[in-house]
Amino acid sequence: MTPSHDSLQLWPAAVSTVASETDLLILAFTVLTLLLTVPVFVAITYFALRYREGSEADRSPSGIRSNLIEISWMLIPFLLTLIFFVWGARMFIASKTAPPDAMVIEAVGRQWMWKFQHPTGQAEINDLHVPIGQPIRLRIISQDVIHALYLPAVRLQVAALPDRYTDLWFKADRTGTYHLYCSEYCGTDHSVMGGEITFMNPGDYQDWLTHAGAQQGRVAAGRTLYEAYGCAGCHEPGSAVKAPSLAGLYGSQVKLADGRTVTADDGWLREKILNPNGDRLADGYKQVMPSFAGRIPEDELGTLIDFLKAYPTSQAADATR
Amino acid sequence: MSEPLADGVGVARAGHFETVAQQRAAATLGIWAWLITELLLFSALFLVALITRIQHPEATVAAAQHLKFWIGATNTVVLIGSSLTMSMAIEFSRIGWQRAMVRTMLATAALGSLFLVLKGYEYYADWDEHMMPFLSGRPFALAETPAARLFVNLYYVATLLHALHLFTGIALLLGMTWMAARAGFLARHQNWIEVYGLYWHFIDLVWILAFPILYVVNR
Amino acid sequence: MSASGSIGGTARREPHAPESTIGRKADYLHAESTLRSWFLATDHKRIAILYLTSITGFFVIGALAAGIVRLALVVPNGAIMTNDTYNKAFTIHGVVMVWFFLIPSIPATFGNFLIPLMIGAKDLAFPKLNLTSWYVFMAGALFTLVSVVLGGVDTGWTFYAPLSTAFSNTWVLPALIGVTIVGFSSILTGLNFVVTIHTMRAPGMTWFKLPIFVWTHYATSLIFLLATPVITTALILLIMERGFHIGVFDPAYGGDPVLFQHLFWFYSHPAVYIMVLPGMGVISEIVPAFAQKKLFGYRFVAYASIGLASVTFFVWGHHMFVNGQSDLASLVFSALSFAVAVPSAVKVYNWTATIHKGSLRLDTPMLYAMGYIGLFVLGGLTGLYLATLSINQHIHATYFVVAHFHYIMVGGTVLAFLGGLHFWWPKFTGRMYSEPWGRVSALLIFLGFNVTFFPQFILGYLGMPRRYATYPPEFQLLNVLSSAGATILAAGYLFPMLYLVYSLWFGRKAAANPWNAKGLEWETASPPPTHNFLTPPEVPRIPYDYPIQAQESRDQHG
Amino acid sequence: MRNPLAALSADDRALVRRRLRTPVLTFLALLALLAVNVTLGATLPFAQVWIVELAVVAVMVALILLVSMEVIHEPPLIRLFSGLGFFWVAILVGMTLTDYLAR
Repeated sequence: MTPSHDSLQLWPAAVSTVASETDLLILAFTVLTLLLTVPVFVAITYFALRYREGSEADRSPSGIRSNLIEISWMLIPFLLTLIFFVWGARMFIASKTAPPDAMVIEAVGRQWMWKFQHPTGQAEINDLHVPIGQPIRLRIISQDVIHALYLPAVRLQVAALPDRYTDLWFKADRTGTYHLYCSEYCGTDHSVMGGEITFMNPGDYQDWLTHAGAQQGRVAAGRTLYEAYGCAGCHEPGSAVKAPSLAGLYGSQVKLADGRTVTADDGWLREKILNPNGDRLADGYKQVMPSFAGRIPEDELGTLIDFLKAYPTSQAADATR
Repeated sequence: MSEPLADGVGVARAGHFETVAQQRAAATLGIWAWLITELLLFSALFLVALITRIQHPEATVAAAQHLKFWIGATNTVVLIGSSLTMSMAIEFSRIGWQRAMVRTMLATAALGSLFLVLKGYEYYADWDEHMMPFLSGRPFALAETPAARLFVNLYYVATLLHALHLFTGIALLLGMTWMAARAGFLARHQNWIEVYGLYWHFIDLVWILAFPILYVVNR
Repeated sequence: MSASGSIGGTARREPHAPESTIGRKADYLHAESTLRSWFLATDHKRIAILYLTSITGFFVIGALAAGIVRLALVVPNGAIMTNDTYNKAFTIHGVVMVWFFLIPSIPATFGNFLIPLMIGAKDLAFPKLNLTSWYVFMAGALFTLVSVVLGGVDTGWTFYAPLSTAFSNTWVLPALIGVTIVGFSSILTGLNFVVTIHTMRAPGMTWFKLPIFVWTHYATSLIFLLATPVITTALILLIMERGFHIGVFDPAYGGDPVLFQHLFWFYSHPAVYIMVLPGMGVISEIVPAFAQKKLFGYRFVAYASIGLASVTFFVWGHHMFVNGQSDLASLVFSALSFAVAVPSAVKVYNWTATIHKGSLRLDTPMLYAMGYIGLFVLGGLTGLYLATLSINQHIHATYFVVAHFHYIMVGGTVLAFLGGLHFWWPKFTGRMYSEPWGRVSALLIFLGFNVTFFPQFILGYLGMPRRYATYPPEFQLLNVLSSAGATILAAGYLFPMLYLVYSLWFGRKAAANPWNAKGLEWETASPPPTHNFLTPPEVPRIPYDYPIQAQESRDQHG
Repeated sequence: MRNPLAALSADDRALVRRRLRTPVLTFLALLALLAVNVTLGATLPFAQVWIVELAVVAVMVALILLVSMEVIHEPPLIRLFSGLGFFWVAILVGMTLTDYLAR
């Protein structure tokens, strides 16, 4: 499928209910804008003609009380626009809380391409295929400068930061192929850092996955990395170096040496791999782990974290594979 | 100012002002407006230090423990002392004691220079302890905690910026002392001393803020 | 003045110095004519002219860069120039237009020239500092020009880390140093204005007799003082980051690049009001003069200036809704951003009400002023679209943003600048410009501007990201339209440069008050003498003492 | 070192005493407050000691502003300006922390 667009369109395609509601909000705001501006334009034009120098207009004082009129034109437009603050804020909060059952796709930005990886391990460059009818959560990070992933068809964008994960979720309900952009200026080829996002029926998506050739699931791929980078040599139970066990670590509360407690989430695990000597643990483990900053690419880091998430059951996962 | 100026002490009016009072008010307001900008300049740095501490508490403490606490404390005493001599210079200028004023101004400059010398020694000690992460040829002592370099480098930016202000201040002070030693200075430019004094006290104030924010709180 | 009473214990009240040296005929332009007398001038009027010529030069550079940008975008595939060339062109356009034209534009030229005249003073409080600020400005400009000549910068005017610190291979350092230095020039100008407005007003010139132009410049100067130091720090850290890898904005060491954005926008959002407020001051002078009617709601407009300057410090985070700041911060910043609507509405409605029942002359300055009001309203309200969180998630960093801020910067500030330039041209130069040419140019600029920038609202809504050297072909039609508008706009800019310069030698001699306007600057000769007033000016009973007084004004000023 | 006051007349000595009383007292107060902070910093008696330290710093800053820089004797405008900067610092820090404390 290739995107087909008219040479002059005035209305961008919308594939989700959120996108349609955003359009409705923009439309309503435009009505308000006209309501507030057209009278000013008309008044200025009319006054300019009616009261031009030498015209026979009535210029006697109008007798309007100034304070009352001042306060009314201060407050009425303000209160009207506040409706839109509330409306926009409600949609914003909804856009920030992904449903727990959302399918997670990894997105890594770097100068000047996007790499997406599906839960089943398939990766694509610049283009993205997603099923409709189910929530999709993009877990986004950058490998170098700040980028931003912008999907006009769902009216959403969010920055891809180099130091932590950001989220963007949507649930499309119409199929089609649309643009996907980088919207944060990132250097020379900023304008070619993008591709197409294809919204597909779930069945077509399964077909696509099959043909895109999944070598192994992300969890299994993560297990391979876990061994390849030597994590297992220390962290596996029974190893010579008594490093903390990672089984069941994900999502648990970790006590630190300075008394704080943190949740072992994606961001913390990532930080801990890259910079092991920050956030020392309470149990008095010696700090012997080397830093992996610059040694594990972002996409592999994401895969590794996915493995850690599934660690308690990874033996079972291997068995089924 | 609570007490009037002595006889023969005052300000010569510049042509575009209507009265001397107007001219003095303009100078005082002008230096305060400038000090506002100085406060925001340094506060932005302190904010960055605060954020660094929020994001990397352990690395910040590790880095702060390498700062020379006692040199910092001594330097604070030196600057508080220089504020005293500056206040004395202002008081002497008001009562028209030019010699005493010049001497206390020189004392102020001397204390400011002492601060810079101590600061220089502190930098040398930092260098000696491999606490200069921006030097490529000299490995950073806390290399295993990368975030420590954030705080250490902020310490350098903040203290260097402060030292730059102090250095400029000493240069201005010496230049002004040279002029102030001449006859008739207090009859024409007494308010220079007052205006300059506000700047000097403010450099002191910035250090009073910087010392705890960099040295004390993070220990 | 109470501010001074307690200080000058021995203040002798000197008589006025004899000013026999000043001939009655010698105005500030002809008092001396050596180059030295210009480059070492401490007369605020001469320094204003120095600024006017330099920022005009920068406007031309910035406009040429804009021309390159619009040329590149005529075709979607980037066939006209490389992506790097395009990126450098829009960066130079942004850096030069923001820091070397818009920020100094009205304050450093008209403000410098007019504030002492309007308050009845002989000069600014610190004339040497005023000259220093021009030299500092030129020093910063030199660094920036060096970076352009050596090969340009490609970071965008926003200099976001870590692109600007670790990844760009262009001449970022000289540009950063240049912009840092220019900040000091702003600070010195702002400081001078604040002190002057507080201490140099003529006897009887109370705060509520000041023209709105002075009020808005006071508000602008406060922003200069309170915002500029923060970007100085941010840029110093950025320079250190690029030069010495200090790490505070570098994620490789645990630094936070978003922190730079906070510091950057703490200045750069208020900087919008550095650009907008002086323009509002200009419009508030032009509209009553050409309606021959007192400004409606004077006190509200005055307070709204200070209100805008304060509120603007609470809203910077609306530039960062999708940049990774916390959701709480986004909600707070969004809500506060809507408060900007209040003082902005006060301004617009009061100007409109001033025209009501006036006696209107539609000369060039008034045409610009009317254009300004219309475009500013559109620019302002589209700003509220961007402040709405969920709309922002769609149109952030698209051409909608580009259109929005050009409606404010060009439709607002540039039109006000041109309107003011024509309004006070007789005062600056002693000559009248050509009125027919003036009107034609004003209409041309209004037309060209709208053709250039209105299509960009649609482009943004359709989802075309900004700073794109190439773009999908379906956006070509609107882009070609926009580029066509830019050529009209360019022609519109060219005409005033020609006929204004022509008028310097061949224009009709101007009277002291050619517009029959109120305000102390019109009480002295055109052009004014070196010390502004030969006899101390008499402060009027009320500000904007025009023939037509609305009923309501009597309620406020008895 | 000989007493510099010895050569002065009684009137002059009284004048100097009167004039220098405030600066010297301020100096001693600042030194005392600094001693408190240095002691707290060196001993770290409890975890939340930074609150006390910052409070002491606030007192020192107020002392310098009000007494050394003579803000208490200045007209209202100067007092306003001396506080304005601190208010704007509060805006900068407070609004930035709505991001960092809520991430």
